Amino acid sequence: MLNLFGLARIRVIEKEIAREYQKREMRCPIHLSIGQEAIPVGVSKSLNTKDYIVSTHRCHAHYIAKGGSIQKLISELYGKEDGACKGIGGSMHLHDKSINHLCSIPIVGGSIPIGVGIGYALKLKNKKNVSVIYFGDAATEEGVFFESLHFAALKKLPVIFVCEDNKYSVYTSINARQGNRSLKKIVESLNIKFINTLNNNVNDIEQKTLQARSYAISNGPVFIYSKTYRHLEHCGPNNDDDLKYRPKKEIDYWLKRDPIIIEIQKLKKIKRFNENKYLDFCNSVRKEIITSFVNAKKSKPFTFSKLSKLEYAK
Amino acid sequence: MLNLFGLARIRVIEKEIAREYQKREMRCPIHLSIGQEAIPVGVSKSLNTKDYIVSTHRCHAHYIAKGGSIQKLISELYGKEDGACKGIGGSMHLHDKSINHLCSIPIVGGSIPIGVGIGYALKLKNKKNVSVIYFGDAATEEGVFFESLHFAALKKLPVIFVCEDNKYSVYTSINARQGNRSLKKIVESLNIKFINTLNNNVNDIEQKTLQARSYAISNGPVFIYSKTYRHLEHCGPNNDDDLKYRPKKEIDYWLKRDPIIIEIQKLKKIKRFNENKYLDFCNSVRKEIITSFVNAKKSKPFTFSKLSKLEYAK
Amino acid sequence: MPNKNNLFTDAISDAFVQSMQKNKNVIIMGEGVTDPKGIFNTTCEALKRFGPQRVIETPVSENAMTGIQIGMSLLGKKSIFIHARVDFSLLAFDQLINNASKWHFMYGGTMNIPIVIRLIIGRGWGQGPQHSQSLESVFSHFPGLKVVVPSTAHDCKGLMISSIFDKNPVVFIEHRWLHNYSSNYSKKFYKISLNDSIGLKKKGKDLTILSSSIMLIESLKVEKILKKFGISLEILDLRVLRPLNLKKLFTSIKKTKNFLFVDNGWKSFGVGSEIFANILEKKLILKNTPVRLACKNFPTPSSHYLNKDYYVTVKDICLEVCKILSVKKSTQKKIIIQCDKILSKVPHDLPDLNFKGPF
Amino acid sequence: MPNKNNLFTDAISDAFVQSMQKNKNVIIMGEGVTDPKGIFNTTCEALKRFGPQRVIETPVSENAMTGIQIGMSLLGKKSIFIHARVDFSLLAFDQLINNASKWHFMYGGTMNIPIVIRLIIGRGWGQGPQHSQSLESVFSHFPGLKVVVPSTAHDCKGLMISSIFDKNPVVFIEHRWLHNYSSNYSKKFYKISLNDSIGLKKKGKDLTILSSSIMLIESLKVEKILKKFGISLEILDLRVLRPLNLKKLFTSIKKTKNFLFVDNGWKSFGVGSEIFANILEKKLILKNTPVRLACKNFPTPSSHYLNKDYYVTVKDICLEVCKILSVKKSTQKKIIIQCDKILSKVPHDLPDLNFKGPF
Ligand SMILES: Cc1ncc(C[n+]2csc(CCOP(=O)(O)OP(=O)(O)O)c2C)c(N)n1
Ligand SMILES: Cc1ncc(C[n+]2csc(CCOP(=O)(O)OP(=O)(O)O)c2C)c(N)n1
Ligand SMILES: [Mg+2]
Ligand SMILES: [Mg+2]
Repeated sequence: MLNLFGLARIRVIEKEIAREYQKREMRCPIHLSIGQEAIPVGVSKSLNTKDYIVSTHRCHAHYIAKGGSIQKLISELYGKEDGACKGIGGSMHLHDKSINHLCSIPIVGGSIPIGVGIGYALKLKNKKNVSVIYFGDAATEEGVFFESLHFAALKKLPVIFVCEDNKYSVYTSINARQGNRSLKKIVESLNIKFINTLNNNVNDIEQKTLQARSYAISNGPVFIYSKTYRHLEHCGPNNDDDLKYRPKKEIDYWLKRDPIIIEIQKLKKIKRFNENKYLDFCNSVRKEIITSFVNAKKSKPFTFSKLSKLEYAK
Repeated sequence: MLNLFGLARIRVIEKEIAREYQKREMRCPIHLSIGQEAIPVGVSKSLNTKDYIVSTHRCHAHYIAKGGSIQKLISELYGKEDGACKGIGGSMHLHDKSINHLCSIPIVGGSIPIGVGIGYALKLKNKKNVSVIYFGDAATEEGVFFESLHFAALKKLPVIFVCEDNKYSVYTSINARQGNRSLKKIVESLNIKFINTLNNNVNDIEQKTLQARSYAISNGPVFIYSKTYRHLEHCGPNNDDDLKYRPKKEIDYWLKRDPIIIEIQKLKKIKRFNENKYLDFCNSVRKEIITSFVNAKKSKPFTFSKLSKLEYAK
Repeated sequence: MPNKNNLFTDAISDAFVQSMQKNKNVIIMGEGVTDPKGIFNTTCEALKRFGPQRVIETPVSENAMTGIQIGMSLLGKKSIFIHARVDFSLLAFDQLINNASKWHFMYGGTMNIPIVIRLIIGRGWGQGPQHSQSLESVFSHFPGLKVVVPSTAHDCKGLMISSIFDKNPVVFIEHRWLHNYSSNYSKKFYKISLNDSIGLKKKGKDLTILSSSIMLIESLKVEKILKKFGISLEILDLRVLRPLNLKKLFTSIKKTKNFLFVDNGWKSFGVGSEIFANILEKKLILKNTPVRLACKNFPTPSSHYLNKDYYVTVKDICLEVCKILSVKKSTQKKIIIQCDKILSKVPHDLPDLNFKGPF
Repeated sequence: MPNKNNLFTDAISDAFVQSMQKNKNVIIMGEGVTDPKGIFNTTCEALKRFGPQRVIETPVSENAMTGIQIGMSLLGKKSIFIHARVDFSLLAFDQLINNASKWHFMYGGTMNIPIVIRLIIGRGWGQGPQHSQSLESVFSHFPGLKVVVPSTAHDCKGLMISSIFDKNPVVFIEHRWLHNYSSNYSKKFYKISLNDSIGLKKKGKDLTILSSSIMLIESLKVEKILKKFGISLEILDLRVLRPLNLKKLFTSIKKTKNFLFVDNGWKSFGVGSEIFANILEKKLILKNTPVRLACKNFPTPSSHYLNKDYYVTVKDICLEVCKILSVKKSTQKKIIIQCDKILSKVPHDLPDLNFKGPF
């Protein structure tokens, strides 16, 4: 049930954040990953702890799956000193150096070249690690996406590009933005190995990332593509299906293919699903996160007067 | 001999510019097109006069082939008021609205989205014309190249992208910059029709652009790719083969495939080459351009005091 | 007309709809312009009336889209491209600065680029360092650009219409916090000249405050507060930064002999720098040293604890005025109480209590 | 050591080679850094010694390359990325401004970005509007960046070494016309602090000139000319624009009580604006109105006829000093003759007679 636990851990945390957020004490934008957990869980399981990741505005799941500190995450949302960025960055800049999650950047496409740079440094230093770059479907429209893939391929860098295609950029469907182009062909045209994965299937994603990882270290960049779906609104804790920008049929289709449901079905099929254990696990996560809320509320904010000292590193 | 004349016209003008440039009276950078004439000649022959073109720092040939005023070109190089930009833009900003050559931009890749915008306006206005975008091999490394192709394909715009691959970006070989990626695949992956042409072969380029033109008007963007070679230095009137950044073998190969030599050989084969007529033609162009030099030298510079009025259009 | 509420956003919507009605070449482009929220409800009405051929959804490709705007303008299309945050426009600086700003000049006056780049300054609810930059001083450095920073619905509509029909590239910067302010504006089609940099918003005699956008609104609040204490402020709205015309400022300073500039962004190499340089060159005689009030000199912190003191507040402005005018301590105390009362009404990281997002 | 000529470019080359020797994480990247001309012969020696693994040719992809620099720096690589013209860096503003400048701050001080962006200002031989921008005031607006604008070989080397070993992103802007100037500099490895904004280049008593880069060199020429006429100038070199430390300027102005700023770029919202604002705030007492001399307020025209009067010349500076100090007309005439003599020696669109390009 390890994979299921991985998924559930993120799901419970995100749901608790959504619930707690309503109190308006976490006063920063949040881009929740509910529905999209399979990818970071699958990817992270196949990584070495010393592998690097970079992420986007929608960074919670990447951070949690890699093992980022929950307290630092929650305290960051509350804007406190013990947050990942001392409260300065907010929800969209999660990182945890201790697990080599180096940055999250909410400028679409902004972290892609940074991940490539990490890959380049790894290669120059002869390290047998990879740099994993998470991004959404919209990021593949930015020029810097193209430039970054081009450079990674040119230098054969140990980089894994992970595209989480949830079909939307805010409220805008991928069709309106990309028509019927094939991302696979684009990636392959740049001499980058393209790997499609089964939707929201942790196991498949894990297996393929494992292959991708060793391929990347010995041969150069790989692109993991995964379709997925977010359950809630683009930014915020609520459901926004009343806005009708996503067809009801489509929503229903994907809710049925919720990664957790898929995983539970799989486990049930092989008679490995232990409901009590699962509920216990969820409860334990719930407790952990609720403790984090409590701690975060008690934590102090960073001192304003010290901020100007952070303009420059000394 | 029409094609040959087209080539020779550019060649003679460029050579005369190179010769005259040594006097240091044309005081601006020049990026000559000697060796690369086949593409603009072939492309322009297949265009309607109302079709649009945009160009780069290496814009002389595009401008001349489309029918741009020679006097305006030369006067621009001399920095005079009757130049294309009144002397303000210089050699790298040639344009002639009367022939729908709307701009040349020396920022690599800079004119590509502009040409796409022209194509979009044509489409919105239901005009049956195309927008032709000339650029070099290095421009295909810029993010804006990717973004622009993507948008042109999305909106199925009547745009012809013309890539003149002369293998170098200043002194840097395409291999150092692009490795072994396939531009054809990149273009096709974006749902854009890719057409390769025979190196420096006007006739082939003309035929293919003709097809491309009608395809672009009814179906959307086309990409014409053409290998070619510049004979002189990147910027300036001289040969710089002493710098040895290009292999001797490569230079020899391409000098043998000079578009003018190819065209003369072709004409000779079918017994249509009339040497006297050719030399007469070259002489007449020489006279024309020498007259342009004389006129340009006599022309006045634009008035400095009027420049500040040009900050804004009124 | 969708301006029954007279919101700032209604004024923008109105400007769009009326301009599009007037001229069929006017179009709107941007990421999200056709979505259900329609850029804070400013493009919805235009979309409803003119359809997706004239309110055009675009891919997330900022630099190309700006170049495409330029190309379209060469064939007569007048487009407004919208960036939901100023910060995103940094991706388009090549096309905006290298091309659009210089075009008319570098082609010898043979062409011109009538485009609008509409930018929104983010603030509050943890927007943080990459979603709240206020870069009007940067744009204002470039010859060929016009830079508009409206603060009231009335000005906004008239300036937007002027921007759309201007022959030059106009950077139109509005502050997210102005969106829900309502103020009267005419339902007619009207223009406000872009040559009229400064609007006189309040007459006064003790001290001149010059500011733009949301800071102008804050300054107007200050004027009201201080009036009660016998301090008379003249409030000037710096609504066009380029071309810059400071005549009204000079006249005002000659009268009040005291000056405070309130900036939306950073002080150094900022808008106030240029204003102060002009004052020095004009040899204006001031009774007291003028002051530039601005955001603190670092990126915007996300945490509401930390950005509370990052932005200039009515209290900061009041205190600075008191300092300049050497207002008695006892009066200052009373003023502070007033300010604190006002500030306590709405959390500092929200423009108003109705503000729910999208953030 | 390749500094037998003590050229400005030799100083840069030296700084590179010695820094790369000192620390194996130092690398150079850019378009053309490995080509036969090696960015005006500043990277050739480094390439010869350290090879293409540390002097790295890159595709023409400015924005990604800047992001890649940032990423590499997170793993300890200290890279210098070179843009052959300032103008090309506009393509990289997203990474440079949104990311590099804010990184240390927005990640709560947990990381830092030790990178150098080396930019070259083009001028002359028809460079024109898109190859000659001088945007130091724009960079200087952003918290988190350091901005260095050296003018002599000695300063250049020391400042470059400091920039390379600084823990923050440094924008290092050099002027193309300085390249062939030679002046003594030490062959040792030495640093000049980036906190030391201003260098005192000449002591004087009648008037203070502050300027940077090539305009500092022109100001030094002016000092020599005017000395002969009994006018004593104090010349200050503004070599670091951010962090800005104007103490030496204030001291100097307190002494001379006259001030002239000479800019490399445009006046409005430019470097001089910030300087003037500081002077006004400092309440310095000036005998005469200070002046900002700058390029004319439009993009650079390509034509040599037209850019002749676009840039500030020694003559412009001399005349402005004369105006400020009310120098007698008869003396002014003599000064003009001197200036014209100097200006006639080299065509105005060339830095010197040896200048042959690449342009
Ligand atoms: C350069 C830039 N342009 C626009 C935005 C506004 N924006 C924020 S998130 C977002 C959508 C991104 O979509 P995608 O990359 O698919 O990620 P998702 O939110 O679906 O996970 C956009 C357009 C931005 N942050 N940065
Ligand atoms: C954005 C940008 N980066 C770098 C340069 C410097 N530069 C001028 S021309 C050139 C080479 C362009 O090569 P290519 O596009 O192949 O055209 P070619 O000169 O070969 O015709 C470069 C890199 C530039 N002008 N603009
Ligand atoms: Mg998405
Ligand atoms: Mg080339």
